[in-house]
Amino acid sequence: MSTSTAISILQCGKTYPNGTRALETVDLEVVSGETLVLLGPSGCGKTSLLRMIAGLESPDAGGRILFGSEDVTAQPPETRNVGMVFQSYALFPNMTVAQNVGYGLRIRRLPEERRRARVAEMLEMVQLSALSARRIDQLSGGQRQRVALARAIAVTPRVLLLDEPLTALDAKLRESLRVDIDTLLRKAGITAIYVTHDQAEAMALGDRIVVMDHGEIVQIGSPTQIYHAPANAFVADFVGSVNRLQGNVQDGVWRCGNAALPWPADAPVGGVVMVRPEDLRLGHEAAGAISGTLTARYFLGNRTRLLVDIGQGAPVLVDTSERGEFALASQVHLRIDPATMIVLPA
Amino acid sequence: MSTSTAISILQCGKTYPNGTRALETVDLEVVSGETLVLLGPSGCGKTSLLRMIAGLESPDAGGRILFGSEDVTAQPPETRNVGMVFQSYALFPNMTVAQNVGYGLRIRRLPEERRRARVAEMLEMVQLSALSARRIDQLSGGQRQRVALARAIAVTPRVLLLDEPLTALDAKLRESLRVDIDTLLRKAGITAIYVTHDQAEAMALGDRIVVMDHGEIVQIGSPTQIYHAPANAFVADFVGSVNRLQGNVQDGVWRCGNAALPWPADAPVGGVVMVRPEDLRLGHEAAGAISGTLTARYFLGNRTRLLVDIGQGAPVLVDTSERGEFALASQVHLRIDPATMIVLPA
Amino acid sequence: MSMDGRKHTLLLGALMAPAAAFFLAFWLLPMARLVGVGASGPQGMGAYWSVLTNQNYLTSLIYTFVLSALVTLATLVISCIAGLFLERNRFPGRSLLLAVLTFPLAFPGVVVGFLIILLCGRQGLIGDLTKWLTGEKLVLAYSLSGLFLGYLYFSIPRVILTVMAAAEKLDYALVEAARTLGASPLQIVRDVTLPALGPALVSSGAICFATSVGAFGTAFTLATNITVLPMLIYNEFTNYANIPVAAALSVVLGVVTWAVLALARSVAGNTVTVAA
Amino acid sequence: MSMDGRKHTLLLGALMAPAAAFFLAFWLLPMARLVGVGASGPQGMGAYWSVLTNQNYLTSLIYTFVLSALVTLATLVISCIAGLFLERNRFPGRSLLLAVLTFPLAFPGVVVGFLIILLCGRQGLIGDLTKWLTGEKLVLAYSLSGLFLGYLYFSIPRVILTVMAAAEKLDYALVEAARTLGASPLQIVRDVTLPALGPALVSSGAICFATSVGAFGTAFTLATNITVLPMLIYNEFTNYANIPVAAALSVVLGVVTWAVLALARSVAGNTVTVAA
Repeated sequence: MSTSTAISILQCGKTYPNGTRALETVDLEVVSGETLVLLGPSGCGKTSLLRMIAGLESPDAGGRILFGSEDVTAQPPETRNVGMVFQSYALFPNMTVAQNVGYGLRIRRLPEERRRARVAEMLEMVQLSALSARRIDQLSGGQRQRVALARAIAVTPRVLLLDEPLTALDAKLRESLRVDIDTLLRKAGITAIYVTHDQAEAMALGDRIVVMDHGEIVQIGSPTQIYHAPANAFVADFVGSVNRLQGNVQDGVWRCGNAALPWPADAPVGGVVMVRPEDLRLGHEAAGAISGTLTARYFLGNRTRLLVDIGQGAPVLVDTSERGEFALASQVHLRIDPATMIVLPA
Repeated sequence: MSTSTAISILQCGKTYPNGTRALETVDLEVVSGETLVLLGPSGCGKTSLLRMIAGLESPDAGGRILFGSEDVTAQPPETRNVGMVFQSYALFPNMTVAQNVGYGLRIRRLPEERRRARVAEMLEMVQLSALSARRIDQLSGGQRQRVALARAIAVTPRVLLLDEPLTALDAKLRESLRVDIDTLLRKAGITAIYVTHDQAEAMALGDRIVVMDHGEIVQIGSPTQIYHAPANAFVADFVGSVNRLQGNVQDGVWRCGNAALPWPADAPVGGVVMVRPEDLRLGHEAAGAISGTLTARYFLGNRTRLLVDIGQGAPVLVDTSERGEFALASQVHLRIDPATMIVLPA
Repeated sequence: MSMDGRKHTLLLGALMAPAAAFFLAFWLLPMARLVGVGASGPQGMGAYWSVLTNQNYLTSLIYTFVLSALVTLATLVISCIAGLFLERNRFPGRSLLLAVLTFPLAFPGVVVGFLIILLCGRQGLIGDLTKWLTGEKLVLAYSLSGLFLGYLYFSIPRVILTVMAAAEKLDYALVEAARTLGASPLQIVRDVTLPALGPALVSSGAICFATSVGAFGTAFTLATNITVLPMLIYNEFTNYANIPVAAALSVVLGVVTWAVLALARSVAGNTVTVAA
Repeated sequence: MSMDGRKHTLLLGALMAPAAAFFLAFWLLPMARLVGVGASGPQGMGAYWSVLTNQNYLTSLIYTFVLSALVTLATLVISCIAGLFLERNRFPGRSLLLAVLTFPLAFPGVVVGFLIILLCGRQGLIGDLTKWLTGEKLVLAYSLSGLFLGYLYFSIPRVILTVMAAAEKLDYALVEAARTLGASPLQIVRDVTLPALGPALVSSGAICFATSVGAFGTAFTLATNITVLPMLIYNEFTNYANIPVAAALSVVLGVVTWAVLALARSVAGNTVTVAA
């Protein structure tokens, strides 16, 4: 349907007039047709990077942005032909749903009839055909979000840019729209760059995830790479919960409590061992396990989160899907599958 | 510390002047010292019920509200001695943090010195001692939430009422404040009624949960009862995801695909079988399992959600913590532990 | 509001009711009497009729309303450009410029008239300048142009501030969205900025019109050769003691102004008369 | 705003710069000249001095400012009670009552003076009423009381509307929070309502003061035995051609009014002069 474009970001940094460094100098290649997620806490530079691609901000001198082989660095947003979805939706309150969706086509002086057809097609795509004559303030949050998406896609942009499009919605709606957006992007085959601070959103949507922190790119990888093999402690913490376990390495064996696991050959000397809460299994005997006392439990429906004190300061978090009583103050024995151990440089 | 009070709601309903029925006539007993959560979608009557207990709304004629053995139905909120935490926090913008927390004590003409001590104690409890002289607009959302909590508890209320206190905060903060509130309520031993539409919050915080829908109480029970033994399909759907499976019952055996499970003796005739996504296990062979085709997968970090088409219309949701490739269009075999089967009247 | 709260304030209202009724009577009585007086002359209701048929009165009515409409239009155009520019840009001296622009707000109409005489009266600055340039002295102060300038002088600051307040509330993401969709700066002004400023422009325009129609001090000080409506009312009342006509003229003025304000309020919402 | 956006509007600014400079010159020149004229009489700077020492001038200054301050105070109290009541309660006839209360907004000062004469002048309603009741005719119109009533007449509607707009924005949860903490209705007014209305009251009070100080039409129509400042300026200028003193008085009036508006703005934020 739409012609998707690869994007190259070359040596782009961003310093504001007051001296704030929003983005260190970075390089990034976006593959044609993929959904790339920029993930990080607020202030990490992800939005600056997105706005640079839109042309709403310009990179510091020396930075270049290519759409395919065309250098667009000097082009204003008006001529870049990007579609952008804003966190606040930024729908025009003085126009109807159909007028919003057709605005980019009107600016492009598309003949009335073709415009009408394209708007109808877009509204059908986001399942809002029935609401085309509505005013924006008559729509729910989720409907506004879909109108914003339709408006951005209607002009067949070279790249679709999404700036935290789901942040303003509540949890249940966010989850269902996440699936809708994913389906839509895959059907359209459009290159999309998606900014979010929500790791669940990033993992559900991204072909690749770019984790950012303090204006720098920390790791680029598939969702499973990011989650199971984080590049550093920041990434491990940011994408899900993680336990730091203190142990001793001797003769290629890592020991913590009664547990003894083979130390990976490629692990850094003095490396820190981390295990995710769902990778700790409850066992029945102390032999070969890390033992501790259950200090708190939270039933979360599909799992129960246990807090276990193993005498290492912060309690160890354990997620289990077992149904049990989990009596407080009882002894608990934790086993680790060696394959789930994450070892990071100290 | 505080004297906790039992609360009885007797035959209370609420009809607005325009005829809207916000709450059907209900009875409810709140045990002294427990945390009771009112859970339901917006418009289910949970907030009306809470505001009635606060005295901000009065029940229809015939309804009575008792605090312990004292009938407070006719008392205005000023004299009920309840603590209330509002969704918008409702902090006084013209007062500092300390003045907000001490407001109820000033109204009660507590001597300056005792007031100061109590405010200091409250601020320490919510870990905001350092910010006591701050203006409200200098606080983050999470800090405001804690000030609102301290202000409500400062007057040693007979019951603490919380109206969606975490809804305005983002996901990560919500999770950590949930734990803080839980700790606080347990330490204070105070009777608390907590209104929310978020099932995760309800399960993490509630000693008991009251599920409401369309102005009626649908089920009252512990978090595990609500989740594992929902009273009806609405509750099953509202607290977590659930699959409806179509099968046949013959000779006390329920069959669906190649799976055959014993039909519970107490199950209603023509009952609907439901299974939660995390209770479907992936198997390797078709014998004894429900087979289908994998149509989509979403990696969510601690689990992967699979959509499996078993030829029954809507795809079956499966949550697995296994790490695997999960190739799309591959054959998948699902097994059900009979203990996890939920059978509800059709 | 809760039922208890409503009960409470209604009680308060009941206690205040006698005071309120008394107050309201004195509020309404003079206005009712004004309408009555207009019909009490030798011609009866004829005073109202004469206001619309007598050449002098009609001319004054038309001059006043047309002049006020033109002032409103000019004020809106100038203030919109200046207000948008001032809101969008931060530069050294901006606060000073703003203070200077809004200084006329502190002057009553009499002083504004005085200022106009200093600017373009017989000994005015423009007179001196034009005499030096062309040999002819240009004297605008006592004509329609002088009044026009005077009205601009006190209208522009208010409207600039209103435009700035409205522009500050404009969601800048709307402008960015329009840009990414390909809109040019002029298209953005047409499709985003002006619609967003609409209510503020309608309401401040209505107030500008009402103020201009009612301006007395400026016109009186300038002693212009055009008799605007408030001057006419004053003259009929004080100099000719023609009270029925003065009342009829007042009623016409009041009705027209009220209609403009009400119309603006129905278009732009409740803020209109607040800012009046 | 993005860099590109800023670049764009700055360019627009540069193109407009000559027009803006020209405009600004004509904006500033008369005001500068006004200050100059005040010091140009036979006494030089003495005109300013005489304004503060001459018994007549000083009396007028004090009367004007004290009267305006009293009007402001009375307006705030009445409007606050009425505005809060009207915002909190919905009852049949409420819209009509609101329309009636705000009707004086459509009248210029001259007509308000006229209304006051109809109410409490020699042939006024109050005169008739008091004569019937006590045998003595009470005539307030031409005294300080008449002016006071006239100023109230046009101040109250504006402030009521401002109070209502502010009260509408008050988060009602604040009132409910105070109630659950045990606060009585009066304590809620003191601790929640008044602080929330504060900025609106300060700003509309300042505007009320400025309008009262500058009111000319009402005072002139009433031809009161007290000469308020704008009348004094008019008389000095037109009748005695005492131009330096008229200028000096204008400057004093402008500076005081400007200071009050600026003070209110610094307390209540930028809305003050917008609503002026």
